[in-house]
Amino acid sequence: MKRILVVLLLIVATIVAASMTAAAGRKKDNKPDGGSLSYGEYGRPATLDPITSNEMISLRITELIFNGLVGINEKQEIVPELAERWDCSADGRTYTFFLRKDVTWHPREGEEPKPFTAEDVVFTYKIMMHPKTITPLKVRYEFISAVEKLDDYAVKFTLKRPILNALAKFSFKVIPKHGPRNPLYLSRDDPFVQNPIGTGPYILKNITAEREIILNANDNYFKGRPHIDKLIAKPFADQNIMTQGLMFNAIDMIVLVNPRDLPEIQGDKRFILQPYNALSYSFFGYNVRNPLLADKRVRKAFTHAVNRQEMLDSFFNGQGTIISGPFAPGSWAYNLDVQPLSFDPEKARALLQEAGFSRGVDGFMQKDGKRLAFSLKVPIEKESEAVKRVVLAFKNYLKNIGADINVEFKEWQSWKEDVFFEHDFDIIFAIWVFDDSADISSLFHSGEIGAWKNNFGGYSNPEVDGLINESKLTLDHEKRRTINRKLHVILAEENPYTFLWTLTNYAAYHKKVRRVAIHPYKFFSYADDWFMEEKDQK
Amino acid sequence: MKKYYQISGQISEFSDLPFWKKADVVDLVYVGYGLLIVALVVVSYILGSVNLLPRDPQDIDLQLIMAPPGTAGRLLGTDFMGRDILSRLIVGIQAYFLPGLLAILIALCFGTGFGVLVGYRSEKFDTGITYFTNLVDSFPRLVLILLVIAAFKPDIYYIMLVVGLTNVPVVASLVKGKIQFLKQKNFIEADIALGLPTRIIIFRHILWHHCRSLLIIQATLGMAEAILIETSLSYLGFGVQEPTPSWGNMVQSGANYFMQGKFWPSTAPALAILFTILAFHLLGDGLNNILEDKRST
Amino acid sequence: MKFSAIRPIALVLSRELVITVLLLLGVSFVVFIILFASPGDPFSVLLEGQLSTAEAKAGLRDAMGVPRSWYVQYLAWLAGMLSGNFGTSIRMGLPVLPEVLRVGFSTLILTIGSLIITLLIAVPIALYSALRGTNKISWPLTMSSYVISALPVFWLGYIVIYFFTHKLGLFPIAFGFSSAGQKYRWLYQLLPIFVLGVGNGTISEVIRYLRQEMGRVMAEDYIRTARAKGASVWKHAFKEGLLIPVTEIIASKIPFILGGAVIVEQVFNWPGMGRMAWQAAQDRDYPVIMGIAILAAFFVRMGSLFQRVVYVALNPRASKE
Amino acid sequence: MTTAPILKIEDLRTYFYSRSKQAFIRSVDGVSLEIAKGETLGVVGESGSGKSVTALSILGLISVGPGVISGKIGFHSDRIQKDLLQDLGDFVKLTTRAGKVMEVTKDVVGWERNTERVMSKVRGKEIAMTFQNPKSSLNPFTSVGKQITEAIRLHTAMKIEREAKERALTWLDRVKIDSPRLRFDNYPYGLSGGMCQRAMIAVALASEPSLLIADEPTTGLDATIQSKIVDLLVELKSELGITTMLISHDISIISRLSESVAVMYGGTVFEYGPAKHILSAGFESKHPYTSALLASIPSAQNIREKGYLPAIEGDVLDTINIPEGCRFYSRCNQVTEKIREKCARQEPDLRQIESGHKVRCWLYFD
Repeated sequence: MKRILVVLLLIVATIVAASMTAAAGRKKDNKPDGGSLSYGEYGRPATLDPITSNEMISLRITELIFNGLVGINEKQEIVPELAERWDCSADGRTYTFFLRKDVTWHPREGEEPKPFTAEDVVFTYKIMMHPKTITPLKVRYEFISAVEKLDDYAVKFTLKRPILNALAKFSFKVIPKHGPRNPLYLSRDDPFVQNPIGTGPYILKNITAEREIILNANDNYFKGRPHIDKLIAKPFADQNIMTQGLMFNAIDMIVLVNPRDLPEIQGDKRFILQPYNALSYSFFGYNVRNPLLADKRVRKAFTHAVNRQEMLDSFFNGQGTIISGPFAPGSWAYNLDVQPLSFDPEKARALLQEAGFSRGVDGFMQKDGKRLAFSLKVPIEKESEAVKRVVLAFKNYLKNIGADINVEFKEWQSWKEDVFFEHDFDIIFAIWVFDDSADISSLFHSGEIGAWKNNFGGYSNPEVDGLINESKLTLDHEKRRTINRKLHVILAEENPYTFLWTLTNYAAYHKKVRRVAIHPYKFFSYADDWFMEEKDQK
Repeated sequence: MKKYYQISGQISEFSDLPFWKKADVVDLVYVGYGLLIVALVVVSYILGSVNLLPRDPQDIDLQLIMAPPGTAGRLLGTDFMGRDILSRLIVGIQAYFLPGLLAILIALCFGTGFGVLVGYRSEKFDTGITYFTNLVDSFPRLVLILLVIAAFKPDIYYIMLVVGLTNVPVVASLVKGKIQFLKQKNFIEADIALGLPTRIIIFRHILWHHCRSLLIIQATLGMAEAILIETSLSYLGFGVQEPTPSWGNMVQSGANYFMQGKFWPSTAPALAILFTILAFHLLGDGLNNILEDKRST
Repeated sequence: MKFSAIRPIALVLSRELVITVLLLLGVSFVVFIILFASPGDPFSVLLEGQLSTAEAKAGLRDAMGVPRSWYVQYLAWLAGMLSGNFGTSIRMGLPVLPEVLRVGFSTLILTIGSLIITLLIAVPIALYSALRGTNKISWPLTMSSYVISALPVFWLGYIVIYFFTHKLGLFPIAFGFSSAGQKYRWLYQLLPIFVLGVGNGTISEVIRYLRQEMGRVMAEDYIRTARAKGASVWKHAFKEGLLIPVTEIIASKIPFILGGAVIVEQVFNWPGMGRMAWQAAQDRDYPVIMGIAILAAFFVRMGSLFQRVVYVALNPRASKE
Repeated sequence: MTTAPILKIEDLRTYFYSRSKQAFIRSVDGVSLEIAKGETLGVVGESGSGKSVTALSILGLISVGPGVISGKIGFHSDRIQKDLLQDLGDFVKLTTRAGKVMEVTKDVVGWERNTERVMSKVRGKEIAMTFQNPKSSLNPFTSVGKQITEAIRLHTAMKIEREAKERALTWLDRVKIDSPRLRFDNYPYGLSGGMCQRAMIAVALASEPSLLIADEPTTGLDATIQSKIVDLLVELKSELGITTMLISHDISIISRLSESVAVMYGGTVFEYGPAKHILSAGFESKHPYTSALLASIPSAQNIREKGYLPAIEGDVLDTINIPEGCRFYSRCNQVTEKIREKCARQEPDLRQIESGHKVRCWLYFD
């Protein structure tokens, strides 16, 4: 399922400044090394470097090859990575990172491994912000005003203005100065993007003619050599076939199992299904430019009309949670006091009548001659069963309350033009993906209305605007939290979207792979701790 | 063992048997089968349009998703939305009916047109048309269609437009070949010598007498190809779009469950496709043999 | 072969090559027009995941040195291509030519392979029923070949895979090429070829055509002469009755089969042109699409070139026409 | 000069079947002929009288059913003596009504196989044949020379390419094709009709057969070429003394070449005998049809006597409806009251009216 990816602030609850350095070499956990793990991906990554890449598959690979200054552990805490410690000025405008001295870059064949230094950090930042570099990251780092190298192993970042949890943002992946051919900016025709070197646990060996990406363990990884010798990413063009691949030992792991295949894999003792939070939510977004949809009662009626639990159960084996607001549940910003609107067709009809609609001759609601009919635009994809199911069910639910939905499938690009540029649609079904969301300013702030902006529905509400601005300014975590809870309440009532659910993603892997921990969307963050018993390594 | 017999001693000059008597049984069977299927198609088309169906093909039932055949009165079971496959199968033909005809029409009209121009008045039009046909020929069908769909919208009519166009060269070259053959045998010269008006020569003699069977075959093939192409596109997600049922997107959505051993949702439409295409092929063969008086020894 | 035979062939070759060049130009132009007419552009793909404002795109264009007006863009591309530079993929950043050649090669294997399969199935049936007419051997054969060629190709693929995995427990047949180091690798590579060869929906046509041609030739006077002088009918009918029609089929079916390859490559995970084209068409990655279109067209032209040459080589009259 | 006949056809029937009329086309309906060694038999008759079909039947080249259904074709060369239609009976069942074949059941495939077996030693090697419209009868895809060489290598002792080629060249030379070495590599499309005819004759003779069947060797060629071809045939005849069955509708050619003549009409032989008897205008006793035929030849004598060219009235007999009586009855202008009954009712058979001269007509016997 294609996702609209909005990369937003990464905010975490607690910060652990304690540095825990492990010497390079073997890990101390006396787990066996060896074995190789091949995992299936649906599709091919475009680029393999952390800067130009902008889709999930590359993201996962870069996670294996590169490191950031800081990292996030399984408990969502910030932990040292390339930087062993740091300090932050009192006014919160300068951050100084003291780098590890035992980190080396992956060697290019025939070369000696080069040491990782402050140079590289500065270089990475510069190249990332260069106007000619095309990267989704740029917007995230505009808050930084300057970076300077203090000495070989210390860098100082100066911020334009103090912002909350800036530290988390320094988890961006660092690339070597001697990496890209062009030292000024990084474009996709630079060989580096297809053949990158980093500091991470795995070294990109090669990409085969079949476009399998082969990664070898990095023997002098500074956190200790990863246990599994070899990772192979196999691209698939057909998800059914990919699942067969798992079932018949062509691959050992699928990073994202198609809900339809869950039962089959569940039934098989050889495999483990591991859930992980998708950090995304699905929704129906309304175009309030349409006078009929401008009426919040209509939107609310629609939300009442859809039986989200039924859909969740019958399409996704109930693997997910229904949401009531724009935040990922489980994130600190999510307001658990707000209950999702109930499934209640009666109430829905009542709301419509209240809004002045009455049943017309054709059985559909109408108000002074205007039928309650909308176009629901959906992008076409090859593997789109889930999408089809949801929109078809939606159409069905709304038929019951007398709204006529005309489902219109459009090719991906023209869909994007219609939605984000022409704004020529009434309703869309889409999914927002966050790295971990809380900032919804770009989604509902009236300032974000316009061509190629995220508030495609044109929703504007002074109260919401006010709250968003307020939360932007504040530095106090608690205050922001309360603001967000307020926002949640309002939006749940206003229904600019019909919030559906966030799904639980499942990774499926052969049970020979042990101690698998998965990061929500970077996935491989902890892959260096995975291992296989000798007997399974074959 | 072949049997030849003559009933009466005297045979009158004009006692010509109607074609169904003189045609070979096999051909009659072919044509019969073909017509039967075509009739079925037409019937289901009518049934669909006056919607006289076992069930509403759009009627979703989330409690009956992927129900096996026979469950709760669903003769062929239900699909991934719990919709009745039989009804969708019946309505599904509509997806091809007119679009397919469009494709055929385009192919035949332009094809014969160009063919006649090149074959009959070659010196003038040859290069131009040959270039065009070669150009069209040079595209792999599916890739071209993908491009067009991406450019405009995934509408069956666009697809069939392309299919029709891509078949123009085939028909053209066939007609051209036929005409050149006739020229070799000096038929056309004879006609001209007889002072027949050109339109008679072209339409009656060339097209009707010598090209009809070939055109019929092309027409039937065109329909068959239309169905197969749409099916392939459905697999890529670009075929006829939900909720409109087409055999193609039914096979596709059903095939998702094929590997899990749930065959029916894809098998039913696949068989429908199979029998229909077979019908068109055989219809073509049979008619060809009968019209051309092949086999008759 | 005698000089007298070589000269006409040389003539045809040169002529066809000129035509090919013209056609490739035409193809590239048409493709480009279609691409230009289509909404969205490659840059919005690059800008996925960020606010891809119109300005940002414009900036991108300039950054990547892509001219604004379409014809300048086309001419630039053309100039590049003529100097052997097909540009670099906008999405992957890889140079197009090697990429396209790589996938082109694997697709070529698939295409030629399946053509051979098709012929292996069709030719004997056609010849047999051409000589013996419809009888209890030729009829079932013809029917069954009609039946399989009427199946949707991807569904056929699924059946084959299902059969080989669940029933025979041979996996991963679904990997075409990427079954490196697997047991039965050749089998994994043979299957997609087989499936495409059977399921490309052309067998029935091939049979019909060959049968008609053979039948026609068998009725020719010179075949009667051959029989009268006790020479082998085959020897005399071979050229016109089999060789020429077969080459014609090869030439005319390549576009079809290339099309079918798009599907089979997806099902069998075959790293070929079809898949790349499909992806590129969605990304509007025009250098790639152009490259593929050109290459595909080139294959097609080579097919017909081959046919022409064979025809001329066999048929002295042709060179005079 | 009458020795054992090299070819003896007895009561040959070759039928075709019209699906649309559901009736038999009795193209050859009881033909009996003999060809003596060394002589040339001229078979004459209007088109559709079954001349060519007879020839094709001899070589077993009838491929559409039912084809040959009864008869004997005894072939006696120095090398082979056999019935070319041996065990035809095993493959064919005939049902007759009033002496008319009304139903044929034939194992076509089996018979074809049988023929191939029987004829394998005969075709080309023993009996060679040239066809009408030579242009299309030569393989357009191989050079003339090759086609001759092939025949030589198939049927003569010369198996080596080079020798055979030399021989082929001499043959080309013999059939009066100028500059053989150049022509050798020519393809039929490059040659004129006459050339092709010569080439084909070369192909036929190259295999040194004991019987040559020349089917309408001159039709479709313009007059001058015709005479040239005839000259060639005459010359070859004197050189090789090869037995020939010459089929033509052109009496002048027949009269120039043949010792004996068979006049065919409506699928049967009407008159058979020495050429000098039958074809000399002065000679009295002969079949009305023959005389009519002769009368219709544009010759000075005819014009002088009659002052006009009498044509034969009526149409050529359609071989679907064979009348009970004499096939020529409807067109005959010599029917006398005495025999009219017979002519209408009963078909006469081919009777000897004097040594070596047979006629099928009631006029000459009662």
